[in-house]
Amino acid sequence: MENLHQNKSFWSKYVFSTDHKTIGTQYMIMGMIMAGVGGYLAYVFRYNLAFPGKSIPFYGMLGPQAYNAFVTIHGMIMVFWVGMPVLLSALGNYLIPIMIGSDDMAFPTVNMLSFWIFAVSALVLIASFFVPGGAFGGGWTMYPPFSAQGYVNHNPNFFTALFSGTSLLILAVALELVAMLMGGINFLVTTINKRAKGMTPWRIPVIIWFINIAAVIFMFSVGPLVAGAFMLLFDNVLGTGFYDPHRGGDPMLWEHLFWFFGHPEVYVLLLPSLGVLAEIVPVFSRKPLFAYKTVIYLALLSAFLSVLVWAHHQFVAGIDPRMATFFSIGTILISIPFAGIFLSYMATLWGGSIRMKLPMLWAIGFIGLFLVGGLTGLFLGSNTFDIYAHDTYFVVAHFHYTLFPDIFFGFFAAFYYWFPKFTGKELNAKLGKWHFWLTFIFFNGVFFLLFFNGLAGQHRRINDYSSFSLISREPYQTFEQIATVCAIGLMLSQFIFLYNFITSFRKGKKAVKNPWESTTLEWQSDSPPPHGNFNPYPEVHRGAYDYSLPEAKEDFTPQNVPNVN
Amino acid sequence: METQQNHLTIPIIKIPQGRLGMWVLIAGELVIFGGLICFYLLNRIRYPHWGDMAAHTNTFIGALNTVVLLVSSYTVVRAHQAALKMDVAKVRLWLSCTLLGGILFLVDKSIEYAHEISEGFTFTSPKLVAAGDHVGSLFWSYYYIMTGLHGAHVLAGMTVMLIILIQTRKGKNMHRVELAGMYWHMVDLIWIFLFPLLYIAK
Amino acid sequence: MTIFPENVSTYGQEIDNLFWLILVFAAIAFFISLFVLLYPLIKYSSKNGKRAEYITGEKRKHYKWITYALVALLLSDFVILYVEHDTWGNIESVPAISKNDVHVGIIARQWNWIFVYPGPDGVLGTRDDVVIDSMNSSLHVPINANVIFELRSTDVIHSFFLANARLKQDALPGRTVMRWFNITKPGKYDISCTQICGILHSKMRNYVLAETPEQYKHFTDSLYNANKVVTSSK
Amino acid sequence: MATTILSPGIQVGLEDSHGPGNFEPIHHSPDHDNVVFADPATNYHGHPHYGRILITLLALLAVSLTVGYVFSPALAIVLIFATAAWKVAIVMRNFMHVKYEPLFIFIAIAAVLLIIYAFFFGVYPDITAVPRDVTFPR
Repeated sequence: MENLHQNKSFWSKYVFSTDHKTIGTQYMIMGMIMAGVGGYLAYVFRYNLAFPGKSIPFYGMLGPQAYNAFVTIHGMIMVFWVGMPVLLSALGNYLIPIMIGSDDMAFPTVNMLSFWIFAVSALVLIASFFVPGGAFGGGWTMYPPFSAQGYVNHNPNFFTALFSGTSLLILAVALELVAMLMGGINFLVTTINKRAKGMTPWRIPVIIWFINIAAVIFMFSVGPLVAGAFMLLFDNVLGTGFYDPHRGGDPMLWEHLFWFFGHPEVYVLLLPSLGVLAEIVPVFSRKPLFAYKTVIYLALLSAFLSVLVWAHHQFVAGIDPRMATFFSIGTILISIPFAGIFLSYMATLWGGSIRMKLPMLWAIGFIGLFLVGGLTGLFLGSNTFDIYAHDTYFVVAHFHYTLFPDIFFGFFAAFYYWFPKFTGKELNAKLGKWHFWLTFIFFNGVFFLLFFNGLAGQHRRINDYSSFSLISREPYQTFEQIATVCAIGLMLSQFIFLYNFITSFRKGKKAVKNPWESTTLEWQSDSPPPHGNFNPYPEVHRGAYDYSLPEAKEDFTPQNVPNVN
Repeated sequence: METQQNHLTIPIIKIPQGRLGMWVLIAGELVIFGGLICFYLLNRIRYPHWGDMAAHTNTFIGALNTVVLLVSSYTVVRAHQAALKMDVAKVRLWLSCTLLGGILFLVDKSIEYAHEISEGFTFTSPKLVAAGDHVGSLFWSYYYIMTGLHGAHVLAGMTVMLIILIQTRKGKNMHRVELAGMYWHMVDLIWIFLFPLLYIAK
Repeated sequence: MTIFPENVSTYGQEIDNLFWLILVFAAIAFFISLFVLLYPLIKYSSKNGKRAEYITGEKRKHYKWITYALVALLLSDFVILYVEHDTWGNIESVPAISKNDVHVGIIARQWNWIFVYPGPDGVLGTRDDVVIDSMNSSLHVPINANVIFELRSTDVIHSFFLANARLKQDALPGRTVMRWFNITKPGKYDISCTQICGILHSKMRNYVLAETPEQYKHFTDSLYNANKVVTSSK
Repeated sequence: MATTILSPGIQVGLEDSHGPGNFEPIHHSPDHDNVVFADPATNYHGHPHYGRILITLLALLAVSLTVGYVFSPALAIVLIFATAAWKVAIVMRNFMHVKYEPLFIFIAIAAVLLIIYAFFFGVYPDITAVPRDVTFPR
């Protein structure tokens, strides 16, 4: 069995690999590349917003069509090609087998196929920039009829309709969803079937629980969108009328099915990085996670509620006003489980012995920023205030305050925490601190002032505000300029991270096996873990968070330690 | 290495890996078809006119297809029964019967499609659109996308079945008979709902 | 600098007040949470050399604090819901059209707002309706009167946003939405489209011109005279 | 190559995955959490009468085809979908062997149906309450 994997060619070892660690790394690298693309798009349109009509360095002049396309694809990339692969797939692939004490995923070949479908979907997305007419420019929500005009615009040529920006975007999203579905099946089966001996449900680390709950939410909410995406594609290339009101269809149907997936998707992105926090906070406060079981029950509750809140994105779309009240109640109810989870992390800090190492810094930054994002959600969850705030920069600032900490702070926390495990090398902590503080300050610089722009009535996805007297005046234009300068600073400070990553990877100090003195199983393996992860396979004797047990001498007791003394 | 593998890991919920994966896949597929059926139902309630359109579907062929799928579900479960007894000849016999059922289903479906298309009811139904009957044309769009997606699943199930038929020639991979069977049952289940929706309720 | 643009509608103040109410709740929650997050970083730093306590949080005396916080959050949520509920009903339900009210049609198109005045008979959908279809045109409305509008779209989804009146409503093709506003101060206010709708989305701006009833009467009279329907049959 | 017993008489190799975690007979561990659900592998005894089940299904099909001619349309539709649901239940229970599976499979399938229902419930007023006549003046 084992020597099958030893002497392999470069291609089967690093490219078409079925090893979960390689696939996780592939997902992570792919996500980072796509984050670069998304960041570049953000730089271009942010520059345009601050200095409209000026030529943009490294791009040139930005027309309205290109602006719309950039805004759209930026959102698409950051959610589907950065958030999903990095948080769900990379962390899930890398961590699930090793944290439950197994050698690999349940279906390694399916796992490899999942990554390559994902890679193809990324290529299709990028290709959509280079077809005649450019990429789709109608918002990442792809509301028809705007997104269903391919057949009319390209009539009667089937192939130009198929190779238009709109159709390619729909295809790319469909492929991406298929890839993630395959990954999700793998995660669930692996977690249920391949746990080490003694790894009972209530001994599984929270991150594994959360990734699996996220996979379940994703699988159960994505179905209508998969069917609906095919219908939209047929509207585009064959001229059916599923969403065309003149043909008996209804664009409202798409809004519903998109957000029926789109809102649970937010929790799919949020839960894995909440799991990362649940690993980091106890390790660095040397204390068990506060109310471990309750945290998992709360996550299950939020998974249930997540499919009952979607229409709060449509409060002003003309839905039934009574349903709006229903969804408003659902929205404020779902704040309760997430508030509970965050409070449990904060409670973990109390009475601990806190080590302010780098991963902890990112985790605290995450909680602090997400607090702002979550509390501004109160404004938007209230359907009445949403009449005013909907589709303004208030919404933009709000969801960047939730998704940026979620995707990037969550990822960086995980990265700085598990880097010694991934590579066996130590990162440069000083550069890491610079990276954190610059990211933290610049991020606030970008988005905090935009709340005020939004409250002044500045709406989204406008490339040139000069038509609107209310918002093209001071100080809102200055706020835009501050945001743009900070955004450029934010992107530049990521190069510190890149430099740190590469130099530490190549000639960093060798890391010890368990540098953070953690209890979970992955730290009991070598760094980096060999193929098969463990030798011998561990047997689990205790929960994942046995820090500072009163009867133990050390302040951490790994999961595979049978007796404390 | 092997001794480690055998005694160190035990599944906590005792269900074989392949079957568990198949269940998760089936749950995912059911949501896709469930969503589609939801869209159809909502529009069916919205447009009573769809009843007139549904009258053009051929109930006889639909019912025949239901019988074919139910019988092939029976044959595939017999194949699974034979697989439990490691009876290679019977497994192959029953699997072939199931494949035959799949072929019958697709032939039936093609005859039906050909008939409908000759009447002018196609995916976009230009004839109806020209007559101003947009709502009726929407019915046929839904009809073709639902039956078409289902037909694609029949085809996928048949492909899997064929591969397993070849693999079981030497008695290998007998446990996969059950997995293919589960997928085939799911195809059957979806048809059980599509049949009354598209053919009977007029 | 004020946070909101000037409010000119009857229900705008309620939305502004709602904002301040939620802000109070959010600010309290924010500062308490920030304290709970940052204080232990100093108090329980490992530099103090004290060993961490073993608290699993399963005991009542530990988790009761979280329960209190969640109950407080839930209560404040429901207070917000209770306060906003009337405003929501007020904005979303259209009052019955009385004689003083103005009934107009607003049609969104790529990339312009088209205004339909009801004509001398005051009823929309009749032959004497007057359609104003030009870029940068204004919708004339009288102040202190309910303006009830039927919102439609002819091509893609648009969204009618009148920031000064705190009103936003999407225009979906295929359905007609009725909403209303009542402007209390004369002036010229931007109408903008907030749903991305194509290349000239950022140029899709028209105005609402709020006038005194006399000016409005004068405007409609001259408009209807200029667009007189010769055969006044329906 | 380790082989394990899946269910009576079936030899399962480890082709589906390398390494541990594939199925094998129960070790009753002292830890009670380990034995949450009944073991389906041992539950495959007995000979279900698949032929009889098929006849039931065909009879139900005949019922659903004929009720339309017997009862009023409203009642007929209810009966047709009731028989469809019954058929689905029979197929899942007997052919797909849900009755031998652990409870959580049943819960997962039920959750799928519940979620689809939630979607239907949320969308219903917006799609169906639109005026029936959709001809729209251009």
